[in-house]
Amino acid sequence: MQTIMAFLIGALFAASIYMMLRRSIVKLVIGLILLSNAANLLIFTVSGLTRGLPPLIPEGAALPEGGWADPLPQALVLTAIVIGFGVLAFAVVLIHRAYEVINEDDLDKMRSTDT
Amino acid sequence: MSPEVALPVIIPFIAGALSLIFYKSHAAQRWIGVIGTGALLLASIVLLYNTYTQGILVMAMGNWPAPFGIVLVSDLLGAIMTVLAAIMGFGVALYSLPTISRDHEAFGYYPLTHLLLAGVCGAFLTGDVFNLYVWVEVLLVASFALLILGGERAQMEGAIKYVALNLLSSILLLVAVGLTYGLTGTLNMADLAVKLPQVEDQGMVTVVGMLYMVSFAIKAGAFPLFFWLPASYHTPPVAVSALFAGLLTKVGVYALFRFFTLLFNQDVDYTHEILLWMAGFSMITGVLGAAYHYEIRRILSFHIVSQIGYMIMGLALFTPLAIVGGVFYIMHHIIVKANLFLVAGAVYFMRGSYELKEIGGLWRTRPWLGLLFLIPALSLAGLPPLSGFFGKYIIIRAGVEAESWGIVAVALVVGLLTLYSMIKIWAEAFWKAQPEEHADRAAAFEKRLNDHSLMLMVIPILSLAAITVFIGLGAQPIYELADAAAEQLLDPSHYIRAVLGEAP
Amino acid sequence: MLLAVLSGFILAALAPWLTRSLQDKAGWVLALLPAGLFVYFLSWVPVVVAEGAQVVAYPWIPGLDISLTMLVDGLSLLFALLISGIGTFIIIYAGGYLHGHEYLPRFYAIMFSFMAAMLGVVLSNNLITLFVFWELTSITSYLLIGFHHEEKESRWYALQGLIVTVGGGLALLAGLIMLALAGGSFELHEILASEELRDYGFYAGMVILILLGTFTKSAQVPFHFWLPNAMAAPTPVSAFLHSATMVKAGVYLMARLNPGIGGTELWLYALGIFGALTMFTGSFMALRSTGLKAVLAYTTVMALGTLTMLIGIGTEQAIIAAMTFLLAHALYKAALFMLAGALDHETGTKDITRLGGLRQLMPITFITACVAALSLAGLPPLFGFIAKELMFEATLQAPLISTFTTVLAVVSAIMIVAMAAVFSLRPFLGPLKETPKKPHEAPLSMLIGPVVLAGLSLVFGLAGFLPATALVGPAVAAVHGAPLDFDLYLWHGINLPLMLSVLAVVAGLLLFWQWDRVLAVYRRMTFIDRFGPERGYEKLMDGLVWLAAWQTRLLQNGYMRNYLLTIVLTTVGLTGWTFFVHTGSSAPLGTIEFAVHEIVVAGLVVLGAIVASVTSSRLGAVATLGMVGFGIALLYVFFSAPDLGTTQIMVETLTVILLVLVLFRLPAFQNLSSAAARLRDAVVALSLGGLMTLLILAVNAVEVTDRISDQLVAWSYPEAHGRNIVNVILVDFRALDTLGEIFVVGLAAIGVYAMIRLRAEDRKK
Amino acid sequence: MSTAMGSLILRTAARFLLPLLLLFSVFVLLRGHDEPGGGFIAGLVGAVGFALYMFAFDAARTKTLLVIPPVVMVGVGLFAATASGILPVFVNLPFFTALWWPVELPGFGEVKFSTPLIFDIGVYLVVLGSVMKIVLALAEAEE
Repeated sequence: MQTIMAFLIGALFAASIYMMLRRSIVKLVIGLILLSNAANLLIFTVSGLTRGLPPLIPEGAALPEGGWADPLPQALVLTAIVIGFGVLAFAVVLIHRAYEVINEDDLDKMRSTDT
Repeated sequence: MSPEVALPVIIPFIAGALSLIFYKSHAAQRWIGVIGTGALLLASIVLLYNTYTQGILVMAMGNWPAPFGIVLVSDLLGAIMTVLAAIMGFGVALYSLPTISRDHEAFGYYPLTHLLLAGVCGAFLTGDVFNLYVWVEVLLVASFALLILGGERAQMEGAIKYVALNLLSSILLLVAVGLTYGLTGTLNMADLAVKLPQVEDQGMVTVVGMLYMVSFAIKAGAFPLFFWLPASYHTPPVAVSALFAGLLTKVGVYALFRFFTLLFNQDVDYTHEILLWMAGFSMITGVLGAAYHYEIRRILSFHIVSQIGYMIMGLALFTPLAIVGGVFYIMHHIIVKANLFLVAGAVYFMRGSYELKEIGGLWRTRPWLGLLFLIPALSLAGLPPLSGFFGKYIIIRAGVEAESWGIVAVALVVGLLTLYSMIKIWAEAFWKAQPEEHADRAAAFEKRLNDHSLMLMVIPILSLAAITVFIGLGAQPIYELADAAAEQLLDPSHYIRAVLGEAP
Repeated sequence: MLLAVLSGFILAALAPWLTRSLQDKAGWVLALLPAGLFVYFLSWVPVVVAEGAQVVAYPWIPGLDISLTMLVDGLSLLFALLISGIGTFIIIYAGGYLHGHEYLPRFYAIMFSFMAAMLGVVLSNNLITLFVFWELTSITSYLLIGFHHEEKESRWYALQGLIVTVGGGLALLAGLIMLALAGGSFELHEILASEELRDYGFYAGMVILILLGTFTKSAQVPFHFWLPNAMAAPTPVSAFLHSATMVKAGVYLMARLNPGIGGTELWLYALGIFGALTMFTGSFMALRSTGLKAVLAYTTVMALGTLTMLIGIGTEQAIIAAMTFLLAHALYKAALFMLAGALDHETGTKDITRLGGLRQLMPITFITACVAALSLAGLPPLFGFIAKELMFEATLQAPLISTFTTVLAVVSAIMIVAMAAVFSLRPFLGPLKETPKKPHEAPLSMLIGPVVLAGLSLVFGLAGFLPATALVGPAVAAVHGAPLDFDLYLWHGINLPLMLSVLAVVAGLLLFWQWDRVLAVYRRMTFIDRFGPERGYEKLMDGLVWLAAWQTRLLQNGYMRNYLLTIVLTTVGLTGWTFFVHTGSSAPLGTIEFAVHEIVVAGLVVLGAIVASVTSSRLGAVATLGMVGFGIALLYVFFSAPDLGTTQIMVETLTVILLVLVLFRLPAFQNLSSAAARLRDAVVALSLGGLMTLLILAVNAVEVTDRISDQLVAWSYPEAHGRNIVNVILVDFRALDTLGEIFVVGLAAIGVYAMIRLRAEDRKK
Repeated sequence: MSTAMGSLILRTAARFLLPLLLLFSVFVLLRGHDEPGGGFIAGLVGAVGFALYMFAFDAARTKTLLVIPPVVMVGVGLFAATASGILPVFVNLPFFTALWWPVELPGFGEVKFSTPLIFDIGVYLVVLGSVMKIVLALAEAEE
């Protein structure tokens, strides 16, 4: 499954970059959300996939029974998901606000700060 | 146990949380702003002193020993960077009192700056790659929010590019961290320094190193990845610009220094050659951008790119002297660059514009400000006996010793062009007479300025100028510090031993 | 000694205040410092004459081999005496010339800094310290040249001088560092003692870099143009810069380094040829100038060329000539400049053709001008005559290039004789001409300097043994590397140099007689202005501005997609190339195994991603995005991460709610890009996606045996008292991450709040 | 939501659901150390409850119900989380060292009171406060 996941993640990255390259700011943000998901999935995948062994210790035991899925990447991904949520909530409201101020959702029309 | 290692992170966190709790009281926020950053400054100086006298300090968070928990590590480079961040924080906090409008205060200016500082200090002190990602995000989100304070059109446009490109960089960092864990099963930097060379597939180690390089180079604003910087740095309130200019890109530079001395030193001929090209092009493109523009803050923004080139050049040459030069240059640059933005702000509050074509006459009316501009400006251009000269001298000497003539030539020519654009500001804003058609606005701004707020603006400018002069004239202690820092960087065994104990 | 150098800086800090409180007397009182310094340096003369060079060491930055060590020998003393001596008169003179000017206080501050920097240049024993002072003279002279800074020309010419001298200075820095590496030390007295400098592997490069620095500073062809333009400065500045300081710094350095790196063919050709050309250019241009100061500026160029040429020739005779010429030039040039300023100040014009008949109104000025101009022309019994005779003698004996140098020297001398006559006679003889101001004699403060200096030209001419033993002799010893025995006399007997002198004087006077006609010829020679090196400088600056504009618009073009494309391609390029080269692009595919429910969810995720990226419906985009998110949550749950799954679902829900709240106020998607652009984007996007897939496969192939998480699992219950290991990691093992994470969330909330509330505020307004 | 009927149903549901969801969120928070859950998930559950209430009624009413302004909640949460990390320093242990105080509560059995718990409560408050802040700000902007 890891091999398949590798291609899945590649597809997610490609889709997100493609969306970010569009001129609409909305697509830009959707692309960012996808990108963040893709990266999370990548961390999760590269440290190995394990089926049906959540890292929980049953009552009375000192270790999970019968092995465990690596809990550390899970914790990292959880942190990354939450961070991603905060950042993307900001980004979503930013494009909303930017649209109100500029009255334009075409990124090509937002060049005044550069040139 | 060395609790002082964590204080530069904890203090701004507490200050930030407190200013949120008292978000209704502007007075309280201002006091917390000054006291919090002041305490941070004290704590970081203590940290630097202890690091200098006692060697690398390590603090295992939660008492979980490395490499299992997160450690905060203060080596000299980290401690130096922390002190610089604290100096900037304190100076900008003072400068903010008269220049940040009530509106901005109401929308979280002070908590945001505290948390920005926390993120920056955390990034400098952490000894864990994922934790570094977290700190980078903290400072990034704080900078997002600071960037849009005011909500003007230009800020929105700048912010979109800033947010999108920086997020891309963070994602690349996250991917690199994930791959690192997949390759080695560890996240602790010292542990990585031990385990990365043991990875069977050394090619993959270099590949992951390149991902880190790209990600940090985006953050550092190096060529060809700097676009977000000139697009946005000139848009927020000037105190914010100053803080950004001084600190944010330096996190990227710091990370490059950390990663490409401690972790990715296996294939120096390859990785550092790439860094060298990056450095050269950053210098040139940045300085040309500055030569093109006629708006003070845009000029200064492009100069950041160019100056980043010098720092990376120090790293890329990878000789002991070059690393010393890089560290020295970082120290000098943070102070000088932020100060130039502060001066630009003062100019704005006297003339009502950042456009060079609309302002003038300051040398006639305010010669002391002229002097306070010349000090950082000439220092940036690398003229002696100011701090910038010694930074540049060390780097160029390292380049000559390494017989890297190409980069030496670039560094020298770029120095001249830097001078050219600094002098452009000088000749237009200070020497030229105030253009008639904008005289009314200038007069209106002059009238609004009172002595009290002027003084609060000048104190940080003056202090930073004094530091610039001191780094120049008293370069010996600064050099010794940079030398000791470089020695630690070039011999990672110190770092590894300090974090992992005697037998790694 | 250190205090002597630095006292100028200290006084500079006090000068504005002193000037204001001393009022009219400021010039006289402030001049006490350079006068005192002059006496102090004079007291060193017997020491140096008796005991040779002295090194006075002060530490500064030992770690970088930078010290404040001073080298006191004949050469540095000669310069220090000129700087402080002439400086004394300049300070007094400025008090009169700029009397009551609102910028006089800051003028004095900059002037003293400049003087101190100049002393630093000539006295430093350490290369880097020398360079520090060198650059300080550039920047302070910039501020002095741009004194009338509200005029555009002033600013432009000040910048020109700065760019040229600092540009050369940077080359010099590299050259000096190489010199130090070649000599194994940064201290001049050690470097010059080294025998290996000329065998250094990069000797030619080093010499060229150093000469770039000295040629720009000392206005050698083709960098000479900045110097006449620097006449935008007020006269006291010009007088000081041209006679004893700034432009002489380059000459000083060449003289200083001559015993170490001189004497090679490269040195001879570079200095000899460029020096001679500069000498000729200076006198040629002087002859066509009608401004009092312009004439003097070009004769300065001539003098600098002469000095450079002599140092290049490098024979004993040439070095004696160089040092003598240096002294003579400083004396008459300072006097002439101050007189020109006096004329300008009292009549209101600098144009020689508009002046005439002033001999009775300004008699002291007239007589002093004649004496100084005689020295300039090189006529007996003035000191300038001795210098010129020696110069001819040196050019005649020059190795390899003697014909070239001699011819140019004689031609130059002819033109200089003519100009000396023009300068000293034209304004004073003939009928009185109408001038903007009513002329009268200048005040004492403006005359004392010229009178004393012109007097010295006469005294030294008559009593050559005075300068020979005290000033020129020790300097020659320093430049030559060993003492030489010689004397300075007016009368050398009838020899070739004398004949050449006579020729020059006669021809020069003829030229003077026909000057108006010469000027008319010159006026037609406009090509000089059109093709001179100054045009080159302007073209270079224009080119720079053009290049800057071009590259900045190209790179920072404001198009987000270009930025993204560049970054993505850089990432793919650097990482992909490294992958290709360093791993032989081996990424084993691994075994393909899956469960049906997994592959179904994975398929839906991919489908969702593809639909989201091509759909033109907003709702469709959000819905498919939700599908991707929930699918990923399921994948987390399938692979043993219940906490992750729950969190992902929660977050996805909130994200979708946010998007729905926000999106529907935005316009519908439009298809803005062309098909070609979409294809390009798709290729770029796929390249990154492909790279990520490769990286994952490659990492998956790596077996990691020991992970830090194993220890965390083992500690989780016994040590950290928690059975949900993920949560234990979050709140205990890696609590710092979580702390950062909640700060991010809090920060995002503040940011969102600020954005929305500011909008609300806007609406209220 | 557009019809009065829909609104009525939603209001009734929200009135019942809010306390349930809040209780559930506290439950998820407290059990998080041992079972799936924890401060973050709990905070989100609580936020969803309040968000529902806000859709049913209005922002102003939800604000009064929250009692503490969300920004302050965020501040307190951040402060609590940070403080829980600082506490151990006073007993000479590194930052974030877990301290445990088992307390015997009548009826509940032993409850493990600890700094990680305080930390998790901080997380809970921050998440709840932040999400509420965002949602309320957006809603207020609508009105």
